[in-house]
Amino acid sequence: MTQATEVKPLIRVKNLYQLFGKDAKKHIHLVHEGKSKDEILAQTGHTLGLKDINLEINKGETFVIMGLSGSGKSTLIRHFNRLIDPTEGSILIDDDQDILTLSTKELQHLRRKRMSMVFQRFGLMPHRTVLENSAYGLSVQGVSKAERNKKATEWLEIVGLKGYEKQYPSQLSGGQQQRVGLARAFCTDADILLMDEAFSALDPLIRSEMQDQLVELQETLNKTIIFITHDLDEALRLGDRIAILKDGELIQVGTPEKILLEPATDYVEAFVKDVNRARALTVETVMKPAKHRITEESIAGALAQMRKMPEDYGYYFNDDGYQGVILQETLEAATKDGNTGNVSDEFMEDIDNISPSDILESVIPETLNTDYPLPVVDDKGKLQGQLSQSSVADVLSNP
Amino acid sequence: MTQATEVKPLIRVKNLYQLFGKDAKKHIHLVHEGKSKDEILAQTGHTLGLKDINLEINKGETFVIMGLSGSGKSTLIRHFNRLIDPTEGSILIDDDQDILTLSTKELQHLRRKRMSMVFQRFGLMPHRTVLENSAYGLSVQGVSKAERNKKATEWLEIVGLKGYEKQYPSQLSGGQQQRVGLARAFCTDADILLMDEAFSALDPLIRSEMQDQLVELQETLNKTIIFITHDLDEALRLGDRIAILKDGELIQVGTPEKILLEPATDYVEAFVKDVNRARALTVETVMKPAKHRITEESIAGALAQMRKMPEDYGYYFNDDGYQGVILQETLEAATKDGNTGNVSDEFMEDIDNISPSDILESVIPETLNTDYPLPVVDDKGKLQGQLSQSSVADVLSNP
Amino acid sequence: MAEKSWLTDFPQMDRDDLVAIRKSLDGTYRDFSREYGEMIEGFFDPLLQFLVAFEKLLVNSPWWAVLIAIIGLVYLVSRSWKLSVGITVAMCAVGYFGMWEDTMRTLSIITVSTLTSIVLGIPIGILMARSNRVQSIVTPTLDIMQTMPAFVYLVPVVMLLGIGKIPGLIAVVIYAIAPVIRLTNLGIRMVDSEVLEAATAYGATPFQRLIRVQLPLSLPNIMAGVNQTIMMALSMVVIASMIGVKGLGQPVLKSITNQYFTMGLLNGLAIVVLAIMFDRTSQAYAKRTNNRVSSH
Amino acid sequence: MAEKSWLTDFPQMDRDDLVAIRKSLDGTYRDFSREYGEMIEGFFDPLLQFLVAFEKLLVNSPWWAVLIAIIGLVYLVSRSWKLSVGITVAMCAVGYFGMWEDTMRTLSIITVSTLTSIVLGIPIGILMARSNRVQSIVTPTLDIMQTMPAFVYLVPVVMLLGIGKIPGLIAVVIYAIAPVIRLTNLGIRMVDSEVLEAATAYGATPFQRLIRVQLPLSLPNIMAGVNQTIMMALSMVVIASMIGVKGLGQPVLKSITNQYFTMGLLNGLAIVVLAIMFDRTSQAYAKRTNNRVSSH
Amino acid sequence: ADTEKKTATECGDVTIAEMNWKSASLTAHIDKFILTNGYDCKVEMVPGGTEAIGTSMVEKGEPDIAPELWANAMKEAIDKGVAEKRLRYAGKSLSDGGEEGFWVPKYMVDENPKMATIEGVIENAKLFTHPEDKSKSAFYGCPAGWNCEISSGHLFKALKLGDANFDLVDPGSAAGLDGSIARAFERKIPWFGYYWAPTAILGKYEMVKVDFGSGIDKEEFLNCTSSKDCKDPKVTMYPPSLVTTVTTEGFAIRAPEAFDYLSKRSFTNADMNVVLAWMEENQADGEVAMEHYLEENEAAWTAWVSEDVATKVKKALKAL
Ligand SMILES: Nc1ncnc2c1ncn2[C@@H]1O[C@H](COP(=O)(O)OP(=O)(O)OP(=O)(O)O)[C@@H](O)[C@H]1O
Ligand SMILES: Nc1ncnc2c1ncn2[C@@H]1O[C@H](COP(=O)(O)OP(=O)(O)OP(=O)(O)O)[C@@H](O)[C@H]1O
Ligand SMILES: [Mg+2]
Ligand SMILES: [Mg+2]
Repeated sequence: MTQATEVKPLIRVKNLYQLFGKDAKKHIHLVHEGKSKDEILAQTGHTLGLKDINLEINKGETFVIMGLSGSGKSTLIRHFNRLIDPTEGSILIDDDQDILTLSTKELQHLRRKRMSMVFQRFGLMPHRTVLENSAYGLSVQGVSKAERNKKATEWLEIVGLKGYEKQYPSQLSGGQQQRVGLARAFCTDADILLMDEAFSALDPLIRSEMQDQLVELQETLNKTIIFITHDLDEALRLGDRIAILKDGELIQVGTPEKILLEPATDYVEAFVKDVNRARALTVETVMKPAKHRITEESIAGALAQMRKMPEDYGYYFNDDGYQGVILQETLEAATKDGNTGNVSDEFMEDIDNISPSDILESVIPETLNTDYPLPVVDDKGKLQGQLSQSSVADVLSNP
Repeated sequence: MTQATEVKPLIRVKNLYQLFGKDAKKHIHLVHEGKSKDEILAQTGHTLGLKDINLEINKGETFVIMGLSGSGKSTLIRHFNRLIDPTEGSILIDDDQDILTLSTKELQHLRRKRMSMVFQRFGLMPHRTVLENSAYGLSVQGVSKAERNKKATEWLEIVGLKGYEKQYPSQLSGGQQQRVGLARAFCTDADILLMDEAFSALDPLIRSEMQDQLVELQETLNKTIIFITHDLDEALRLGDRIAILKDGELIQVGTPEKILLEPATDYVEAFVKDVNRARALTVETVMKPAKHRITEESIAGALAQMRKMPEDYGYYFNDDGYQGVILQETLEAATKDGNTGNVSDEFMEDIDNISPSDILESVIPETLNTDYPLPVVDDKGKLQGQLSQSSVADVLSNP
Repeated sequence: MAEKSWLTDFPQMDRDDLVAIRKSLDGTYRDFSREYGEMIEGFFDPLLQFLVAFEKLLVNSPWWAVLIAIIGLVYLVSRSWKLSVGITVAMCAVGYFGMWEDTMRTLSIITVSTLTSIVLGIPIGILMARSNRVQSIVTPTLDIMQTMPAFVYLVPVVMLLGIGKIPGLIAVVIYAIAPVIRLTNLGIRMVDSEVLEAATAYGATPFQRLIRVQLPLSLPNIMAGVNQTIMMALSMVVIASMIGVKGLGQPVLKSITNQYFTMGLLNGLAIVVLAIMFDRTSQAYAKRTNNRVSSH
Repeated sequence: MAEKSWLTDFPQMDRDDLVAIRKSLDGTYRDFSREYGEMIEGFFDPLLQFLVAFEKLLVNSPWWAVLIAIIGLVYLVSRSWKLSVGITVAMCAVGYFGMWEDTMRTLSIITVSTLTSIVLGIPIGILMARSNRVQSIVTPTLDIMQTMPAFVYLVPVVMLLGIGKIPGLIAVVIYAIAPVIRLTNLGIRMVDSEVLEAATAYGATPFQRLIRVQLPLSLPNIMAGVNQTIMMALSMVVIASMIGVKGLGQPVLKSITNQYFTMGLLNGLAIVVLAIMFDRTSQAYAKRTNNRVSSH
Repeated sequence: ADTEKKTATECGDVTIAEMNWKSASLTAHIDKFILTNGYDCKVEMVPGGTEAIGTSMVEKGEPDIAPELWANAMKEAIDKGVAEKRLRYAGKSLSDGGEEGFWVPKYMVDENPKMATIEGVIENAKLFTHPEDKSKSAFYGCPAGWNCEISSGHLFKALKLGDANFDLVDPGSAAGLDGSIARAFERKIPWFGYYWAPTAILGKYEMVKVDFGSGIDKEEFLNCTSSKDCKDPKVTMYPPSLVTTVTTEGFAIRAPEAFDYLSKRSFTNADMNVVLAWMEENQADGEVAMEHYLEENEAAWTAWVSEDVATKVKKALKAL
C-alpha cells in the first residue's frame, strides 16, 4: 500500500469554506473573523461545515478522513464531485481543472467515469431492485442491459448478496443495503472512489473481506480512494495518509504512523488514544538496528567475538549475508563438545524471522516467548533490525 | 458489569420464527423441514429472518447480539417491543406475560415505560426539531412541555449536541442524527434499552463516551440493555453475555470470554478471530495459580526455600498475607552482605501489582519488561495468581 | 326501425321495458320525496338558518367592516403581509366594479361548503388510509360523486329540499369533497414507515401517531387536496346559482345568455379572487405551522 | 336608488363607465373573433378531423368489435382480469340500456381530452417543479383555469371557433388539466433528496434523473393527479354538450329539462363507468409498472 | 360556412340544432327526417344550449337551423344577427306563439277558485312560504338573464306584489324553477311564479294561469314591460310570445326549398301539447316522438311540403 507519494496530486483543495444556511455569503465573514462554529450557530443559525481546508490527494493513494461526528467529513467529500458548491474556495482535479468551472457535460463525465460514491446513508433507490440499484451507475452511462446486469451480478456476488438480486432495498437489512451501495460504486470502474463510512454497517467478517477487496482494487487498478471511517483500525489498515478534521478545520494530515506517534495536537492524541497500537504499527516502526553481529566463521572465533559483547546472543553473518541467531550457550556447548569447525546452520536458533512489514500484534507472542530480541529480516533475507521486548513494551505503553 | 446472573429472566424468547413475505404462514413448513435461508429465498421469494430462537435475557444485564449482516439481529430486537409479530413462537416478558397476548393498552404501556429503542437507521422525525425529537418519548407519555424539554436538553448536552436544539434532522450529520436517536431513547427512563447498532455512526471519542454513559446507566439504574453491534471490542467491553446469530439461527450465547476462548463453531471462531484479545480478556482469564510461595521469615530460610524451587523468584507471604516478589539474587546478595535478619519490604521487587480485572492489553508492557511472572493481586491485597509471559503469548497466539 | 341485427346494433332492452323501469323509478323517487321531503328539509333547517344569517351578516354589515374582518382573518391565519395587501387590493377592485354584494353572497356559501368539505373530508381520508376495506368502498363512491353530473341530481335535490342554499351546499360538497379525501388518504399512506415505526416503538397511540406523525408528514398532500377542494367548490358557484344560490354565479349565467362577455369575465375574476384568497391563506397557514415538511 | 353613502355601499365605478368599458371590451372581442376566427379555426382543423374520424370509428364500427378492442386495451394496459371483466359487464349494461352510441361519442372526446391533458400536464408539472419562477407563474394561471366558470368562456370560445368538438375539447382541457400539473409538481418536489443526490453523484443527466428517479418516485402523486384529471374531464361532459359535443351529456340535459330522473341517472352512471374505466386502468398500469413505489 | 359555391337546388350538408327541451327536440327530429328524406339533405344534429347555438349561428354560421328559438332567450343577439344579415327568421315554430304568465297549481284553484286571480293570490300571500325566510312569501321569477326576467320583474312591481310581502325569488335557471314546481306538486303545497308553455312542465303538472284582470296591452308590453329601461310599468297580461325557426342567412340562400319548408312548418299549441303529453307518458325522446307525430298527424305535416316531397317522406316513414 505504501506507495511512492511523489506523484502529482490528483485532487487539490484550496481554501475551501462551507457555511450551511440561507445567507451563507452574508455571514461567511464571521468565519474569517475566526468566530467558532458554536458562536456562529448561536448567532446566525448557520452551521459551519468547513473552514479553510487545504489538501492534496495523490493518484493511487488511499486517503482516509477521520474526525468527530459533525466535523465536516461528509461535507468535504461531497465537494469532490460537487454535490455541494463551496461557499468559498476551489477544488482542482488533475491538478489544473477547477471543478467549479466545469460545464454540465464535463461535470457529468467526471461523475460518471472518474468518481463513484458510497453514501453514508446509502442513497439507494427504493423503486429499483437490488440488481437495478447496483447497475445504476452503468445504466446512467448507457451500458447495455445485458452487460451491466452481468457486471452488477458479479459485484453483488462479491459483496455477498447473491440471491437478493430481485429484492427491493426495503426488504434488506441495514448492512445488506450498504453492500448494495458498495456494489453500485464498484460497478462503474471509476478511478476515484469516494467512500463515506462505507463499511459502517458491516459485520467484522464481511467488513474485512471488503477491506481486502478495497486493497486489492487499489493495488491492481491503482484507484484513488477517499475513505471516511470512524474505525481507527480500519483507517490505519487502509490509509496511506490520514486527515483529521475538527469542527470543520483540518488538524493534521499524515501517514498513520506519524499520526499515531506524533499527534499534532492533544485532540489528535485523544482521538488516537484508544487505537490498538499493536495492530496499527508495523515491526519496522518499532525495531532497533541489530547490533550484535557475529562474523567469525569458526566456532571459537565466534564465541570469542560474542564474549566481548554485552549480550549472550548474536546475529550471524557470513559472506552470503545474514544467517541466523546464535546463542552464546550453543557455542559454548559446541566448544565443550570439542567441535572446532565452523559455525553452521545447525547452530542457529530455531526461531521464525519476523519481517519489517509485520504487524506488531502478530509478533507479540513470539516476542514474549523469546528471551532475546527477534531478528527482523526482510524478504530478501537481509537483516533489517531487531525487535526487543523492551521496545515493544515502550511503544505499547507510550500514551 | 459482571453481575450475578442467577436472577429471574426478564425476557424469554421461545421458539421464535420469522419468515418475511406475503405467504409466510404457508411457507413456514419449509423452515421446519430444515431448508436453508438461500433455498427458501430462491424457492419462494420469502426471506428467513429468524429460525427457532430460544433466549433468556436477565434483568440488569447487557446482552449483546452480534452476527453477520443480514443474520436477523434487527429482526430479533424488533420482536421485543412487537414492532413485528413473529410467524411462530412467543416472547415472554417478566417471565410470564406473553407480549403477543398484551392488549393495545398494555402494549402501549410496555413501549412507553419499559422499553426504549435506538434504531439502526435512526427513525427521526423530519418535521420536528432536534429538541422535539429527543423529547418525543416523553411527549407521547404526556409529560409537560417544560419538563420534557428540560430533560431532552440535558440529554442533548450529554450526547454533545448542545446548540443544535432548534435544527432539523436534515441539517445534521449522520452521527449527529444518531445521537439525537440516543438522546430520545435515554430520555424516557425505560428500564429496557433496545439499541440497534446505536453507536455505529459515532467517532471513537464520542463512541467511548457513549459507552461509558451506557455502563454508568446500567450500573446506577440497573437497566437491561440489549445491544446490537458489529464492533467486537465494543461487544466485549459492554456485554455481560453475547449472542451470535447466523442466517437467522442462534449459534452461541455466552460470556465474552467463553465466546472468545471456546467458540462453539468455526463460524464463531472466524467471527471473533480479528478481535483484539489483549483488550478483550482480563488478567483473571489468563493468569495461572501462583506457585512459588516463600513463607520463611528469615533471609536464610527464604533463600533455602527458594533454592528448592525451579525458578529464581518467589512470592513472599507472612502472617499478614502476601507481601511481594522476592528474587533469588536479592536474597543471595543479602546473604553475601551478611544480612541474617528477616525478609523485609526492602527486599521486595519494585513492581506494580496487577489486578485480576485488568485488561490484558494494559499489562502487556509490564509483562514484557519483567523477566518473571507478574503477581496478580486483588484489591484486598490477596495474591490471586501469576501472569507469565508465556501464558500471555499463548492466549494471544491462540487462533 | 325495422330489422336491427345484433351484429350492428347493440342488443338493447326493449324500449317499453326501459320506459317502464324509468317511470317506476321516477315514481318511486317522487313518492319518496313526497313522503320524506318535509322531514329531511326540517333536518337541514338549522343549517339553512345559519347560512341565511351568515349571508346577511356579510351582505348587510358595512363593507369596510367586512373588508377589515376578512383581511384581518387572512393576516391572522397566513401571517403574510404580501398576501393580505394583495387580497385587499383585489377585494377593493371587486367592490369598485360593483360586485361587492354578489361576492359576499358567494363568499358566505363557499366558506361554509369548503369548510364542510374539509372538515368532513380529512377524517374520511384518514379512515380510508387506515383500512383497505374502507378504501375499497369509498373510492368508487368518490368516483361517482365526482363524475355524476351535478345536473343529474340538481332537480331531484331541489324537489326534495326546495330551491336555494341547502341544495346548493349539498351539490358543492358532493362535488368538492373528493380531492381532499383522496389526497389525505394518499398522503397518509405514503408516510415513511420508518418514522411511523419509531413513533410506535415509543408507545404512541394510533391517535398520537396520526396527529404528530402522519398528518404533519402528509401535509403537502393534504394541502394539495384542500387546494383542489377549494378550486372545485368555487368552480361549482355557477351550478349552484342554477338552483337559486345567489352570488357571482347569477351574473355569470346572465352574461352568457346575453353575451356580455366582459361582465362574465369580471364576475369570473371575482370568483378567482375568492379562490386565491382561500387557497393562499390556507396554504400559507399550513406552511407556517409546518414549514419543515413543506420544504422537505 | 338615491343617495348612497360610501359608508354603507361600496364606492363603485360609475355605472355608465362600467357599461362603456364592458361594451367596448365586448366589441373588441367580437371584432377580434370575426377577424381571426377563421384563421384560428383553420389551425385546429387537423385536430377536428381527427376527432371526427375517431368518433366515427367508435360509433360506426360494430359494437362487438369496439367492445373487444376496448376490453383488449384495458387488459393489455392493466393486466388485470378482474378489471377487464368488470368493465365488460358495465359496458354491456350500458349497451343494454340503450346508451351505447352516446357512450362511444363521449368516450371518443374524453379519451382525446384526457390524453391531451395528461400529455400536456405532466411536462408542465415537471417544468414547474424545476423552477420556482415557473411555479409562481403557473400556479395563479391554474387557479384561474380551474375556477373561472366554464360558462364565462364557453360563449366566447364558441364565437371564435364555432360550436362543436374543438371548443368542447378546449373547455375540458382547460378545466381538467390543473390537477395533473399541480400534483406532478408536488410529487417531484417531494422526492427524497438523498436518492436524487445519489443519481446526481453517478452523473445522471437532468433527463435521466427525471425519468428514472423523480417520475417513478413521484408516481403516486402523479397518478393522483391523473385520477383527478380524469374525474374532472368526465365531469365536464355535460358542459361540453352545451356547446355541441354529442354524447352522454345531451341526454342528461334533456332529462333535467324533462324531469326524467332515471334517464339522467342512467346516463350519469354511464359517465361514471367511463370514469372508472379510465381511472382503474391507468392506476393499474402505474401500479403494475412501478409496484414497489405505490406500495411504499 | 362555405356555402356560396353550392347551387341553389342542392341542399347538401345541413346542421340542425337540437336543444334539450322536448318540443325543440321533437321539431329538430321532424326537420331532420323531412329534410333528409324529402330534400335529400345530409343532416347532422348538433346539441347545445340556446346561448351557444345562437352565438355560433351569428358568428360562425353554424348550425344552419335552430328549429325552435324562444325570443325570450337572447332576443337582443338574435335581432342583431338578423339586422346584420347573418340570420333569418324562417317562420313561427309555434303558430299561436308561446304562452307566458304567472301560474299557480290547479289543485289550489280547485280548492279555492279565487286563486285563479291575482287578487286571490295576494289575499292568500301567506300560503306561499319563502324558502329562506319564513316571514315572507315567495314569487318564483324568471331565471336571471332571460328576457322574461325583465318582464316578470316589471309585472311583479306593477302588481305591487312586493307590498303584499312577496319576495321575488330568482330560481337561477330553468332547472331550478322546474325543481321548485315539481317539489310543490309532489307535496301539494302552494306555488306561485312565472312559467311558459308549451313545456314539459306544464304538460306534466297542471297549472292555472293567474288572471291579472287587465287584459293584454300589447303596446305597453312592447314598450315598457319587456324593456329594460321602463320606469313605471303597468299591469298587463303577456301577449303570445314569438317562437320561431331561425336559420343562417347562408342556409336560406343555399337551400331555398328547404327554407321554404321551414317557414311553413309550425305547430299549434294544441297539437304540440298533445305530443308533449304523449312524450311525457312514454318518456319518449324527440326521435321516437317524431315517428309518432309523423304517423299520427299526416294531414298536418303534408301541408308543409310539396306533394312530391310528401310522397318521399311517406315512403321513408314506411321503411322505418
Ligand atoms: N421487511 C422485510 N421484508 C423482507 N425481508 C426482510 C425484511 N426485513 C428484513 N428482512 C430480511 O431478514 C433478514 C434479516 O434482516 P435483519 O435486518 O434482521 O438483519 P440484521 O442482522 O439486522 O443485519 P444488519 O447487520 O445488516 O443490520 C435479511 O436477510 C433481510 O433481507
Ligand atoms: N444540509 C445541511 N444544512 C445545515 N447544516 C448541515 C447540513 N449538512 C451538514 N450540516 C452541518 O455541517 C456539519 C458537518 O456535517 P457533516 O455531515 O459533514 O459531518 P460528518 O463529519 O460527516 O459527521 P458524521 O461522522 O456524523 O457523519 C454538521 O455540524 C452539520 O450539522
Ligand atoms: Mg458524515
Ligand atoms: Mg440490522
